[in-house]
Amino acid sequence: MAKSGRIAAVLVALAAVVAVAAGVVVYLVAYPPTASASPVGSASAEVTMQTVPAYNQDPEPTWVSYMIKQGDSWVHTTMFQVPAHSLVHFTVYQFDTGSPLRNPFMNQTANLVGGAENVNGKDVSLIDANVGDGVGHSFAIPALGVSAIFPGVSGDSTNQCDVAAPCPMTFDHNTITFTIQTGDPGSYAWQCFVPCALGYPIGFGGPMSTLGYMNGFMEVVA
Amino acid sequence: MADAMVGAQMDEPLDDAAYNDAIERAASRGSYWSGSRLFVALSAMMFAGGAFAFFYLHSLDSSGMWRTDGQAPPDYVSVPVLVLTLGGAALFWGYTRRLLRGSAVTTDWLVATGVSAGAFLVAAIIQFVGMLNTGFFPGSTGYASVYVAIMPVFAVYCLGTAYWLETLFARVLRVRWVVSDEMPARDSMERTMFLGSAVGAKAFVVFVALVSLILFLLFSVLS
Amino acid sequence: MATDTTVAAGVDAGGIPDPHVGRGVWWRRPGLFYGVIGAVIGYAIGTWLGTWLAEDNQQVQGLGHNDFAVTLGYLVATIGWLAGMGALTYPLQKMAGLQPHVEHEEERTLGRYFRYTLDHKVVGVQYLVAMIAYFLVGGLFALAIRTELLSPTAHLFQPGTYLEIVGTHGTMMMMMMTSAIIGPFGNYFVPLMIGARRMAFPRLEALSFWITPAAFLVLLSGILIGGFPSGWTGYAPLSVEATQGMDAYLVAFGLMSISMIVGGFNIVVTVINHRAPGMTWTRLPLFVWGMLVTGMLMVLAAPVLTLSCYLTLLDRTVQTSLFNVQQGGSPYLWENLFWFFGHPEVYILALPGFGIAGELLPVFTRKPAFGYKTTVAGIVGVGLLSFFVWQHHLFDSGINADMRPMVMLTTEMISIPTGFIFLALIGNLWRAKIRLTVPMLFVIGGMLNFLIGGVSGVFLSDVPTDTVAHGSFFVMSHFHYTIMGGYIFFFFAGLYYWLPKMTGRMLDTRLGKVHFWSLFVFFNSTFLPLFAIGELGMPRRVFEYADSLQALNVWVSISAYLIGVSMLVFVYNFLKSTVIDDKRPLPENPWGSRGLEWLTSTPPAADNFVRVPTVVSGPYEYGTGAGPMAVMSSPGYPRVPEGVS
Amino acid sequence: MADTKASEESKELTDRDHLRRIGLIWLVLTLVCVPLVIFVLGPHLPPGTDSEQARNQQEDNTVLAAVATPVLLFIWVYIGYAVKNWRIPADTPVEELQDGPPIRGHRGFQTAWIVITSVTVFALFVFGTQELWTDYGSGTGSGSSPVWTPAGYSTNAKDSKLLVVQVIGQQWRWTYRFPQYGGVETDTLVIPAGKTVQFDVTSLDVIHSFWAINLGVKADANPGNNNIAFVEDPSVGPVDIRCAELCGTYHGAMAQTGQVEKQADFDAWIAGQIVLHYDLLPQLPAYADFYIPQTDGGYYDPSQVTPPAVDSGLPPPPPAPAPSSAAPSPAPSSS
Repeated sequence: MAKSGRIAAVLVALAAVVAVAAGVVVYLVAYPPTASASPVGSASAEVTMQTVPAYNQDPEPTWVSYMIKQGDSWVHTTMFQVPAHSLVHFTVYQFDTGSPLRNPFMNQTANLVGGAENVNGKDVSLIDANVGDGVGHSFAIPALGVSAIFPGVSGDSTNQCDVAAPCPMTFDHNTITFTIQTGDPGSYAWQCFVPCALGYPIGFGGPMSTLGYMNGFMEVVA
Repeated sequence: MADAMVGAQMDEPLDDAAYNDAIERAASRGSYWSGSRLFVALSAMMFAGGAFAFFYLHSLDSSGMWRTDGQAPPDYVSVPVLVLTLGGAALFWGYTRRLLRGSAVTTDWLVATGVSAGAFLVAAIIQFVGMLNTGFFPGSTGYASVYVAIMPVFAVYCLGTAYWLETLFARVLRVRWVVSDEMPARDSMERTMFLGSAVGAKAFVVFVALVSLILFLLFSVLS
Repeated sequence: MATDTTVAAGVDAGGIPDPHVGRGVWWRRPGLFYGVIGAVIGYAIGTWLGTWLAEDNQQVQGLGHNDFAVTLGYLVATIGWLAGMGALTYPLQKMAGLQPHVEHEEERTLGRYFRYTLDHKVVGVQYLVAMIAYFLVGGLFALAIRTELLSPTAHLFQPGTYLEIVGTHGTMMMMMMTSAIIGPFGNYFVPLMIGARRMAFPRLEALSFWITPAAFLVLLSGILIGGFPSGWTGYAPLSVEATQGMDAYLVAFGLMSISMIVGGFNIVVTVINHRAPGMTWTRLPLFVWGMLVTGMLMVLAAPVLTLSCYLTLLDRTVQTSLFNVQQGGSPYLWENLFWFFGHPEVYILALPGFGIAGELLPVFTRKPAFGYKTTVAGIVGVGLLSFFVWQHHLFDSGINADMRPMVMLTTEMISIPTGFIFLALIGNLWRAKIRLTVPMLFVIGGMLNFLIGGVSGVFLSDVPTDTVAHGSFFVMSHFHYTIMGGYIFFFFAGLYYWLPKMTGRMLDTRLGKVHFWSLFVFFNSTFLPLFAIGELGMPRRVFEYADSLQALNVWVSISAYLIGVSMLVFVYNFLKSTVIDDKRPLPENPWGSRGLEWLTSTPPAADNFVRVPTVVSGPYEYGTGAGPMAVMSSPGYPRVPEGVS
Repeated sequence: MADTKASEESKELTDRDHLRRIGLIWLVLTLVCVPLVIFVLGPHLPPGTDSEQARNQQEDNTVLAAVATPVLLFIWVYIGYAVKNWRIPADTPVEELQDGPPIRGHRGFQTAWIVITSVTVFALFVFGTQELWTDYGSGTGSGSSPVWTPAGYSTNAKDSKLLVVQVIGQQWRWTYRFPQYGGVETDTLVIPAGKTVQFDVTSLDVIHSFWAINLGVKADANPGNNNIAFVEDPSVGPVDIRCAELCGTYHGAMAQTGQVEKQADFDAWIAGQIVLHYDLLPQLPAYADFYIPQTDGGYYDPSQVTPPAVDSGLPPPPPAPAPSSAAPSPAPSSS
């Protein structure tokens, strides 16, 4: 091959390598996909979420998941923005059945405004997850010490959500509301502490470890 | 492993090709010998890892779940596997020893090798099928886990032994003279490679038989 | 190897021509094309088989993932790949009682580099190109890590993605790079240096290479199915609860361990049996000693890794409970098995470098090797001791606390044989004629870096100081000093030194010096601050760190980018010399080395030597008045010498 | 850089001259650097002086650095000297190359080298073991039955005269349990200053590692294993806590700031925690060295959960909730 041909071949090969590398970087930055629901207000904000017992859609149809309401539609994300130094009101529709926790210490609420959450109209600050329907999921921000827990729907119910997410309100669910106070701007990881990853050896892993399912980020913006 | 295989100590100068060939035959013969020993050593390291898992989990007895009472693989799997591997190894070892000493008739050796290969094959099949009928869930205890983990590896080794013996068997069926000590076969690369392989297999079957015995002791005798 | 010399005409040897060599239309013999087809078909079969076996399994349905399908897909795809490359032809022929001839034919086409070839020199070149590619890919992941570390919170990658990148970088470097020296230089030069015309088992060397692209692609594909969160150490039970990407790690690491076993096995057997007449153990070049001990470590340590990966796959598929403490297992089982492999592995990544240093120093100091036997004792001693120190990775783990003083002792004892090797370095320099060529620069730079790596290792071997350093960036910096600063520097030394032999072309000296100095400076400016960062409380594998550490981290990241630039200089130099520039005539022996490998033609012919040479003196007899190391032609040595049997 | 004059000069020098020069440079540098390391760098070395263990680790770090310095200096000085004095042009044509003196080794030098490295290594081993021994594991996790224990240690956490804190790692947060205070569990770590504290580190899922950086404590948290680490005489101030073993996605987020308080403040704090979590206490499992959840699904079996006894004597607790059973005997309150 002539010298020019060899140079051209090398350049083409390099271009291909650069393209593949760039593609991988873009993929890694973009994955997992996280649309951002952004209910930002000035002094307070509303975040509406639901937990679904199975996402029933690709890529992970069997995984439990959170969803966030953006406008009138439910978005499959766990990223949301809230204003700094303000009250954030959460409304959670809990469709999943419950179970005990690995560490019963997380049976209680913590650092909520007013000290308790409201479950179906009743103030609750402690649930015994070892009895009854247990706890379905929880919402905790370890960095802020925040914890809210969502009792499970009855496992005997015949009206459990089994459709593709989001779950319509016609299925059995618990409605939980609570309020937290945000502080300085920053990115705060939140997660669920109930071992709800079905099929995984210790109930953790899978959706529990994957952004967009059972954990996410609360972006506190100025 | 007669020294005569190398055309050494000939008085007339060798041309390059013959010289190279003589040296490579010596090297090949040595390679089979040390290669088979090295293979035994590395396999031993792997099985030693398994034995470590056995004794380590046994000693930890995590959550008291090392082994439930009476948990053991069925005897109709473990005993035949033991008998077949020990018998097959003894057969091959004995006849190959005679062959290498020049005192075996080729046909005797062929039959013995064929039977031995068959024995290892059957042992592997029994062990594989036996994995479907252990009578316990793989994750039920530490003991069950180690058993489920190690025995397929051992079965693969049985299969590998059967394969090795079969290649020797097929080689002799196809080219009878590789086992004879007559010229011109004596100095041929073909014969060197065949004998090297046979010598290696002779060591290897002993190793597999030993592993078989140890595994039997660990899983079926020790309690 | 000529096979028709002794079997008399008319005797059927049951042989057939080897299908891998000789000319033929590309689509009529195995090769890359059929390898890819085999891999695709194999993946389909494996996935189907796994699905069929396990789709009704409750666990699988709960997970939403079928680890059986993924694992079997990878494994059968690898088998298909190797079958398509032609690896299975020989075993099947053996089953039929055939004995393929090895007939080397001068085939100087480009195509042979894409085939399952039996020429160790072709395998060496294949390894060289592949290892550089794997290294650069792993390096890109490192740059991604440093980019994320520019700020103390998540800004580019999500936490899970960051762990995927960290794990892929670590695994790529620690597992693919195990063969970075033994693969290219070991395969290429060990036979040349011991006067052999081939390797003991030519098919094994090809097998050991052609497994590596499979392992590489399997590992990379892990990213597409979610990556693995466990770093290169893959600790259970995190690895058991991880998603499918973990299967990619386990299969790839398992494959690579098989490649290591096969490659090391071949080298060890070759060195033991294929030495030319007169190549006694005390004349064996130090590089060959390094390769021999490295090969031995690979052969004895890697099977334990194969087993560990297999055990974890079992926990993830057939639900054994080897690592599940609630069911009679223990996570310590993985830690012990993994580090039983993992610590010899560290020396698999160090000894080849010492071998190169020992080999090159006499050439560039024009002196006999200082303390030859001491160096050999050092290499062998490090190799032996490396099997007795693995529990120093478990000082804080809460296991066998009573054992710690003993492990502390064995670990610190490693500095004694390592000291032997350093002794040789400084002894060689005494009153020498030091030529600071590019390979020599890399040798000295590598030694200086390794020194820091070794001294920081003492801090990790001592339990009280290890308390601070364990699991922090200190450890990370320590092993980068030994592996990147030592091993990779020595790799480059070997590359600059031997590439003229492999290709007949020199790398550009000026660019080589730019490469060395930039790499040396930026390497140190990257990893020295990381010692401090670790001691100041930043654990490995995290991107959340104290704000006060940001300045240092930014400094490190910028230095890391500059390492990348330095590597670009090298890539340019490499491509320019090997691919772009026209062939230039080159002195047969540009460094004036006495080594046996320089006594044959450049590049060496298919069978290395027309006639197996007879070695008459050692490789490092500079200034002693000894003649050439070996007699290359027939006169005077007409017969098989005494002692060959 | 063929400085002909220099090379001529060096030819005249004997081996002894070269050795003397190298030795002199090395000695001067060592005499300058080692005191710098010991007295200037040493006091700033991690992990600081916030506890007895931390102080000893800092001392250990200093000793190792002081031993390493002459070694590093020697190799650097030697290589620098050799390259400067015995260098020939790198591009010397192969035909013109001259060989160096054929030195194959030097018995005395080699013996001295081996003896020095061996003695250093064994000295370091003895020193390290002594530190490990006298500091009760030197802040490291020493397993469930440590060999070297401070006075007052008991294998039964509740009988221990030391303050026992059970550290529980979980994906991805730490919690702390105080068996001597009725098994109350807290989500922050506070310990009293000047006391000896025993950390019982365990995990509920994967392997974590409890790293209290400035206290000099690091102990892996393994599921089903109790890893004990001691810390003596912590001084008042914050405690940086991180997870040092990769444990999954939010591994890096397992960072926390604890506190060492004066005894009185600690007493008030723990009393407050008992009040705060009083309703929860009956739901916690009985105190054990480690949590082993039930096997099916990985959760506790509610029927086996025994409520811990609340050791009062501290502020009046709210009325005890109904479920109670044979609780373990009240533990002595740590004073």
